Amino acid sequence: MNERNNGRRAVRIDATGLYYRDLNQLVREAISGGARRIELEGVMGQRYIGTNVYECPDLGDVEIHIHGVPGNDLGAFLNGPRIVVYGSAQDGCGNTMNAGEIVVHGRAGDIAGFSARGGRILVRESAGYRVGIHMKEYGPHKPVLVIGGSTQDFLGEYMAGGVIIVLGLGIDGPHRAALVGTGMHGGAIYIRGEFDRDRVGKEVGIVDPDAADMAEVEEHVRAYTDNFGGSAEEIIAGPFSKLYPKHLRPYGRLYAY
Amino acid sequence: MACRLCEVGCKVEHSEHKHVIKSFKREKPVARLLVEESGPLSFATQCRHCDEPACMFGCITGAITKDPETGIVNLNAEKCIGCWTCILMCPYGSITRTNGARPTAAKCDMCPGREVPACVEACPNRALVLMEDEEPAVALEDAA
Amino acid sequence: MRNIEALNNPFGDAKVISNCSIFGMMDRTGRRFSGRDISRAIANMHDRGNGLGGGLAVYGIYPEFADHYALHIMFTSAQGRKATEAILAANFQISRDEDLPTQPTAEIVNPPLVLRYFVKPTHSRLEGLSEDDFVVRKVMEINTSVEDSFVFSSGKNMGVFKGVGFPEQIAHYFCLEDYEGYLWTAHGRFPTNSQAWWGGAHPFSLLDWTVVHNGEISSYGINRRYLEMFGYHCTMHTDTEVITYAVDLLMRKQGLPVEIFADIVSAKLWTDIDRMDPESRQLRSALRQVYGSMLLNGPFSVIIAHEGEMIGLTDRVRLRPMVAAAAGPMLFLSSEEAAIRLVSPEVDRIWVPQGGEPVVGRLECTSEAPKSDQPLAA
Amino acid sequence: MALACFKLPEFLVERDYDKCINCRVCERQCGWEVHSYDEEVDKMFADTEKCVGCQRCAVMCPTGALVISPHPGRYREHGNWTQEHLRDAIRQSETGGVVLAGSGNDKDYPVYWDKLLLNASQVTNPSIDPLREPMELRTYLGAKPESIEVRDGKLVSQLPPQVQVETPILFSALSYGAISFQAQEALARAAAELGILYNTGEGGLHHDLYRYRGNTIVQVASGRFGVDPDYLNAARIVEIKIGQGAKPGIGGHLPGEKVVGEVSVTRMIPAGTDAISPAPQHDIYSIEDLSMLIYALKEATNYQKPVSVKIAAVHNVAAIATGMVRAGADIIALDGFRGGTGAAPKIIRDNVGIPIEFALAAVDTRLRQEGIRNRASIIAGGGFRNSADVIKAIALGADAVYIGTAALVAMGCTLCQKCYTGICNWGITTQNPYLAKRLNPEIATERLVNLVTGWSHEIKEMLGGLGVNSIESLRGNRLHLRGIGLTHGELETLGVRMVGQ
Repeated sequence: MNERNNGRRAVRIDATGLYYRDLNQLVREAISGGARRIELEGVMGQRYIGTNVYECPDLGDVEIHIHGVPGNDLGAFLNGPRIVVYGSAQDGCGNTMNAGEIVVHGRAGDIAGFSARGGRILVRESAGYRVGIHMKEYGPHKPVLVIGGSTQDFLGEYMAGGVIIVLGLGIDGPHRAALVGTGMHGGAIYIRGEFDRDRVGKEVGIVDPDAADMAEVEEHVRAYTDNFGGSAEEIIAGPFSKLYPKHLRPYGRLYAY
Repeated sequence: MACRLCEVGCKVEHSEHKHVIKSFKREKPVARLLVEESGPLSFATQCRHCDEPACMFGCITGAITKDPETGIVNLNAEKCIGCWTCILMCPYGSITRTNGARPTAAKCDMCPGREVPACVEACPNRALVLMEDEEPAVALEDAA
Repeated sequence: MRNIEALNNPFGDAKVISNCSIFGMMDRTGRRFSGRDISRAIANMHDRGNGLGGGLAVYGIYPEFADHYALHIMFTSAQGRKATEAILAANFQISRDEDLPTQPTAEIVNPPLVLRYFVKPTHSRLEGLSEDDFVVRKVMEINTSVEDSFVFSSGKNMGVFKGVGFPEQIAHYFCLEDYEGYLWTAHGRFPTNSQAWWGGAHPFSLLDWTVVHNGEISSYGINRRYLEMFGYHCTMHTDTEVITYAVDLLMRKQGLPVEIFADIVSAKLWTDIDRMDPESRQLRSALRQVYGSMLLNGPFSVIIAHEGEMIGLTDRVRLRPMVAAAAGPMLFLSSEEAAIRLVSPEVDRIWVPQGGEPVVGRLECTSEAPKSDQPLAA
Repeated sequence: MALACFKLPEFLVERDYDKCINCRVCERQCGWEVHSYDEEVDKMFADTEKCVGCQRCAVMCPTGALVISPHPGRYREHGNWTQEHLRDAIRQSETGGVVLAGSGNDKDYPVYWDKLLLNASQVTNPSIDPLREPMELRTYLGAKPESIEVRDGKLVSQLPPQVQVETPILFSALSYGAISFQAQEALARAAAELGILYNTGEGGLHHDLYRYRGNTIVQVASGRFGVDPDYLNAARIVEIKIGQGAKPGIGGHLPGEKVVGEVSVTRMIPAGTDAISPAPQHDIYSIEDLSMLIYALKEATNYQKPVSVKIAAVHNVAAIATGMVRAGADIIALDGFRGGTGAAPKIIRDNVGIPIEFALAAVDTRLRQEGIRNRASIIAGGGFRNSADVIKAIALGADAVYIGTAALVAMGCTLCQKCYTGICNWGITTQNPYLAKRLNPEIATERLVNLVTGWSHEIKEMLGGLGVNSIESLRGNRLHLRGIGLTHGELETLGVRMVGQ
């Protein structure tokens, strides 16, 4: 069913019972056909939504709204569209994402933002293990991952660039994640609230963010509250800690030359 | 790649013994081309055999001539008196002096008698390539 | 089954490798429900398996025979059946034997003959063994020495149903929509080998203990050798079998509570142990010193079930997924959230357990919150 | 650095001063700064300790005045403590580090290619002369269906994507960053000229090489460097790298000093940072995860490209490979333990993995037993030294082979094993522009083309001798192989008969 929505062509697809390959093909055809807003109803576990559309024109204007729980690798290799999930995202959300935005009105699974090189992922609630692992940045590409709640262990492992912001909203007590930033050699992790500093990787330094840091945090916190509500001011009041890599080359001294 | 084997080749070719060890050990051969280096950048400079050779116009003894057929600019060492005017005139710095009791100016002569000049043959990396100036241009036009 | 190795491991691999999807659901009030929902849930994770193994375990299905051991046995020859039934007759009182009801479909090829027997051990044959140990011994005897027969379910008031196919196909084949139980687990298998055999599918079971497993245990070799010291025969060459025996040894025989079991197989890191209070440190250190060979090292997430209890557990660095959810009296464990949402769109809480920390659901313990969760708004 | 270095030099630099003309070519060619000229005495000297034995100076010396040989000064001989064990232990005592090495396993493990002999036709069937008669080496890589449907003389079925190569020899993964741009360009150009494929490795694809897209295999490895939709769609084949024969089970670190300039642009990471490829791909912890990535890549390329999965040859490779095929891999790339590398912990390079001969035989056999051999092509790699190795691999069951070290040798590599230092006197494994420019891509292309052309011709000759005129008649045809000096167990695993049988 096609309809006009704010001058943008909108398409509604009922995903109930559709195999992911067929669903993604429908999305691709819709976008190629000029649709700019795709509403997916009844999504339940279908993988790779947003992956196969990369050749479609003007992807920066495309929005995919997902009602239900999309499957693993949501937005893998994503290259421009905005994906909004009214539910949770499973594992591998934003895997090797290049550009675009994923907004999750729920929680995200393991390795959210794995190897992302650009774009932004906003998660209203918490996320799983190894979140933001091996995120990297280059030139204008700088991935951003905002987690409203907390994450599990290995947050930002091998992180090579980009920004991870963990807001600690609605959690009881300190963040539990262990082995945070192990192997980190680029980027920054901002954590709001208490956490056990001994459980942070040895490659990681911890400081209070400066004004420039906080300006960056604020920008993304506002994006968070714009999407999910809440008071940006309250969140920004912190307290935030900044985790940064002590070395660009964490393993420079590992070898006998 | 700045190995300067072209210089070695040139020296041997223009030596008396024409033998790489003997020439170096018995003579003090001079290369008629020079590898210029700056950081990773390097290239050999040698005579451009100009259409209007400044060296030739500057030469006070007529030792420098341009072969109308081949276009090669030659220097006759017999006629050279070592006034070094040509060295001053050459905009490429491609003329050098020989060693010995009576030094004369020396420059690239395109190795007469050889199919390819010694420097080109000595180059292990094809940085020096012998190309006829005009023919490729014609060939290119034909191709186009 | 004497030729069990040839069947399950036709190429003589050191270990049969496979990975999977898992799902478990339990009504903690003991209300019994049909297999329809779990079949849908596991089918939703179709792509995590490859159709070469599927199975389900269900608890509370045989209330009329609650005090009998329900043996589900597959036969691939008439002689096998004859030999097995001779053993049964000699050792058990058989209250009922019957074919397991099936509805054949095109997808299920070459099914073996599957029967169930409701039995009680003949007391004169126990020779001092407990009934449970006697049943284990007889199951092992059939499974390792009788040809063409395989006991794949031997608990009370529960049953395992498994075979080669996608789990939803297996559920359909065994008419599981007609059964009711208060606890169901399911498994969709992705073995690397194709010569799949019905007995090689999950759940693995011993008495009423069942295990469904996703992952591969890299410490398999030493886990197996350790268990062999205690008389277990690892005939299946799979790490799931090892986990099943580990459960049997540590929890049933040695009576260790599930939290300690978890601390053995998903042992705490030394760096964490070093930071504990002296008492905990002493305990955790002792567990690692004594049970080091039972550390299940490598990626796994398992659902272990037995009468009245369902346990979800992952390895200590959580290399395989597990999502848990509670909705009223229902507890769900799944490889993927979507499968839970499919059968229970509304949940009270949904969370991802921390690696190595068990999620436990017990009958009549509706108020008990699993201790390892991270509370998240549903 | 410790106060004293207890290491003996490995190589001896001998200079024949009667021949040395002080031209200083050696000095300029040595990135290790072994040679120097002393003006005062008008003599060249050599700092033997620095020499890595790459032979660049000896080759470039215009008078042949230099001989580089293993140093005769040795620690006391010891059957257990070889010179190498001593040297490594001393190195580690001084640094506390992991000993690195480049190139493939150099230990004296048996090479089974040398224990396999080919057949030839005599009397009962004719051998074929490839100089005058047709001899086809063309190979198609990709999954093949069980059967095809033909209606009214027309093909109805749609085949999965197939990639054509004119000879079954491909250049294996050599990433830009590990090797110089010049070297990678040469591989790309040679592949285009030969109608074969080269493999980008995990270093991204330099924008100047997009023009060779028709001959490119792009790799998706654990670091995901340079991986974006353009990159994936620039390829003929997308290869997931799980493991590498030289270092099964571990990742890699391209040191920050090699991440400079265009390398940083191509890998899409800032200059000077370590490019860390973690040991596993963090979205693959199991076989169903592999399947998930395979199909993610198929989605991202709209099912237009075969997806290859490369693994190191390890103990249970047959079971793993069947799982990979079932997970949707169109190509299985197997890399044996003699496969090369730019940098690997030496202890792993020399002790982990199994020979490609066994891995290949086991995988081909297992896939056939499972009835799924058609569902994937097999590319074998790991230390192929000549065309005989290649043809024997094809007879064992490979569709094609990957050559890496052989290609490097064509470009000048002498296996000095110092690739990890970033200093390469041959301009191959370096990003130092002064060193890299000495590899002229034009010359290197010619040499690569020559090597593969020569091998291909030899393969045609051998095929002719076997009496077949198309490579597919040899593929997996183990009856054309016989084993010599092998145990029954080895023969059985390789699936070949003994000589004379």
